[in-house]
Amino acid sequence: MFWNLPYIAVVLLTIIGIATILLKKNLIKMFLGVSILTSAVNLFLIVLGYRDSGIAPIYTYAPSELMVLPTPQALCLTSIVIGVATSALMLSFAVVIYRYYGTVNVDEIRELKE
Amino acid sequence: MRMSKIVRFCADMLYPAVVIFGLYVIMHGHLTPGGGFQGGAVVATAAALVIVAYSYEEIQGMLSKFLFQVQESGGLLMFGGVALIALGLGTTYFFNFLANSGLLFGMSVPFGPNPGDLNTGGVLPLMNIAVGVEVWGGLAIVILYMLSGITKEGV
Amino acid sequence: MTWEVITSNLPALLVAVPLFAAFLCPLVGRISPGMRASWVFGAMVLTAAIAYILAFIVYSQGTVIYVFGATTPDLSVPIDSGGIPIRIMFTVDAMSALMEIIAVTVGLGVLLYSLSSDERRSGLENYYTIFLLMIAAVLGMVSTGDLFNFFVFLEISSLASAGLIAYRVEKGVAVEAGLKYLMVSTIAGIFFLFAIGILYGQYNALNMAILAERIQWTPLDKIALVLMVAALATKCGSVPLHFWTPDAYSMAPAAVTAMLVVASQASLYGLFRISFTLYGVALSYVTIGWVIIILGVLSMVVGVTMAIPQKDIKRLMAYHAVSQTGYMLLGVGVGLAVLGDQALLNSYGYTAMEGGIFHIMNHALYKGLLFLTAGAIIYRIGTSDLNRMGGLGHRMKYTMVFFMIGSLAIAGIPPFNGFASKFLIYESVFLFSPVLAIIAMVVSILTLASFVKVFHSVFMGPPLPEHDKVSEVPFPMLAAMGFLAILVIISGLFPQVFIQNLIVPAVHALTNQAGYLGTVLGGA
Amino acid sequence: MAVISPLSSGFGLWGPLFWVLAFAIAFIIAFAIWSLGTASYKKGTEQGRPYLSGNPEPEKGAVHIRAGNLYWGYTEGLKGYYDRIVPLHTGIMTDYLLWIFWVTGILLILVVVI
Repeated sequence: MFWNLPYIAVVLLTIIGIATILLKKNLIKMFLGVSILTSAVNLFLIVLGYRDSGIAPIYTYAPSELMVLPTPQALCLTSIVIGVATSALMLSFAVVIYRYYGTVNVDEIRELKE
Repeated sequence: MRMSKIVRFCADMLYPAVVIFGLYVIMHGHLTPGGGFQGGAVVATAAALVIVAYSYEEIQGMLSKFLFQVQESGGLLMFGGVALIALGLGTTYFFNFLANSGLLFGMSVPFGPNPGDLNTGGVLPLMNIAVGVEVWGGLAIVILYMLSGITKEGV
Repeated sequence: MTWEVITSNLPALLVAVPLFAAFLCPLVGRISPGMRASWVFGAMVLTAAIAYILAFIVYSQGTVIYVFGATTPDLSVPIDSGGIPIRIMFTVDAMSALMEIIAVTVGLGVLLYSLSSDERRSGLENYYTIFLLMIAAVLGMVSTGDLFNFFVFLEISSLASAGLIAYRVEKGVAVEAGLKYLMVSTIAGIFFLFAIGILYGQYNALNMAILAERIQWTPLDKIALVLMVAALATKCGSVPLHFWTPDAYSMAPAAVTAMLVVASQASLYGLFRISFTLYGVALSYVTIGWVIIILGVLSMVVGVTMAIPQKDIKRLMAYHAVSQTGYMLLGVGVGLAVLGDQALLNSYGYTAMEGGIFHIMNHALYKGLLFLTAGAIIYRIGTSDLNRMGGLGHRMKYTMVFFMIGSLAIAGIPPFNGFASKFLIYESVFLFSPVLAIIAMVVSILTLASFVKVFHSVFMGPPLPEHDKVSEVPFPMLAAMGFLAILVIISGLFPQVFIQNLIVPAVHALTNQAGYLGTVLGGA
Repeated sequence: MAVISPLSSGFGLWGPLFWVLAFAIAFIIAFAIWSLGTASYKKGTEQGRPYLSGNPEPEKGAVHIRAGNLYWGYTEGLKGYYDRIVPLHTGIMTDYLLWIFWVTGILLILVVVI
């Protein structure tokens, strides 16, 4: 891997994700930040399993050649499935909150204070 | 919210193609990088296609939530049931009792590069079908519920 | 023959039965409400039976391993795998068995309560589906031996609890609480996944036993530990990260709140499992021990001081849940801080951990009881605002008695179980450092003060005209509260029985990392 | 007889049954002394009403001290503390997440650097 560029990509994606979550006031944009952060973690997991010039771990293609590790890909798939469920639930919450609060601005959704 | 005739016609044409492709991805889960979840998501987009093309009232007739709920529960039960059968055979939960047993999906995988035989993989294809059916029902219900959120305000 | 099959596959059935019941619930629910109630309660009773039998086996024969997909349940290290357990495993040792007993006991009482308190509500098929899913996730979280499996169960319990918190929309405020809970849990989950990635990248293994064996204290491991501690401290509600707790507990239905307490204690168990079994003596136990102690002391002090000026009954109790979590963190933190030298550990380390873990059990019981009584009051009056209550003692006698038992137990008044565990914590933490013990005692007094306030403003005083039609809650709710109250009294009067049989093996299972490794890697 | 044996914490002992026994004995003695008193109280008569130096008794709702103003003195006394702690609970979701990153940062410095 050329001076581990993917890990730099993971760090950048994480920073962008965290910045979007913390700086944005709109709920939907925060959810975007969360999905960026999830994709950063997924990328991190996939890149961990990479072996130099390894092929995709599909057994019937070439069982003898060097293969990339399959476990992180399974972890990443489960993480994507959980990401789908989380974002579906979050977006449904945003729809209901918009109907009752009339706003999706995070500063105005503070009925529950101290 | 009813789309024009052209869009509705194309949606009708595309619907079977998308469903077949999704089922293909589900069925070949143990050979290609597809599988239950991805195939189920592809098929759920077919449901989304119909929802976008037609108005809310027409969809109530076509796609019934109860049917998708039965589909979702059925898929999950099949997934757990197949794992429970392994318990009945005296081995542990999720044991792959069909692999290399010559029964359904029981062929052994030939060594060396080959296109891959659908009839291998033991319990895995059954699991993929179960997850595919469940995700199809689940995601369709999610879209329908989210859709019902919009129409209440008559957008 | 079937009895051996069941007993040999108990850990799998422990999670499979509630999942099956959850999936079938929507279909069974369409037949008739009575059918659904009996279906849900039957599933819970079956899960409880499985959990009690499994706990009995674990306490009599030691740690139970269950490998999913292997030919025999305890084949943890397959012959051709070169000494690495490749499959997902459930490792149920004494500590997990204790947490399972707590989760299932509170689950039984809470489900019985919720069957009658939510009868008139709508959308009950999905409500009980998510409820059973949450119980299955908590049981899985507590008994799994695989790190990634713990993350998956953590996410399932977060999603299920967020759905349950926001179940009754109530002008959008409950949905706001659910959204906050879900957002915080997702971020905590992502932190945890990062830590799993770091550990997997270094040691190419996900099983806790293999990781524990290979872990050295490299800088990357430190980062992984910090991420995991931050994620799990958020999920269990220790102070600097506790802000979601009052919102989520006050807006969720009463039955769900009692179950949420157990869910956050499961992530507390996760925090202890990672710091004791995964890292064990490999981590610099003094710093991490003191980190957990500081989290505990902060939780105690801020939790109780925030609780006193509260006006909403469930919000006040939520802050008390935060402060009681501080006791558990303090107790087990002291145990961790002296994990290295055996002399100190024997003198007061074990006692501190016994106090902390016994407090987890007691807290689950009396906090569940208190939330159910708060739910009963709201069930009858409709509002949870303390300023509009008064003189309920005249008509809701049983609820008042249960509330008294719960509040005396939480304040640590002698005959009840709160005192037994706090007594252990005071005595041992005093030996560790007297200031902490004094803070713990002051916090107990403030807890008593705030519950006297609640008792006065809710039950005492003349019967108010606007509450004259209030009557006692229906019988199943009283039965559920009675069930928890009896357990609170029993564990208060006979603490030695609980300590000797349940807590001491759990403490030794937690601190004995070599034993855990031996059973898992020793393998069949 | 492990059931009744007291709980030892290496420093002190705690036997709840003995405590309950002592409490019961004290209660019986107190009850005996109490029952020696003259039972001249008759329900529902002039004795039952509070004596407010002749003023009419206010209606039931006003008499009951509400929860809000209980412990007023205590919260007033710790005014300095409460003015700092209570505004920390802002109720805005972004602040909740900010706290998570704060604690992670502090822990990172504590564990990794030191």
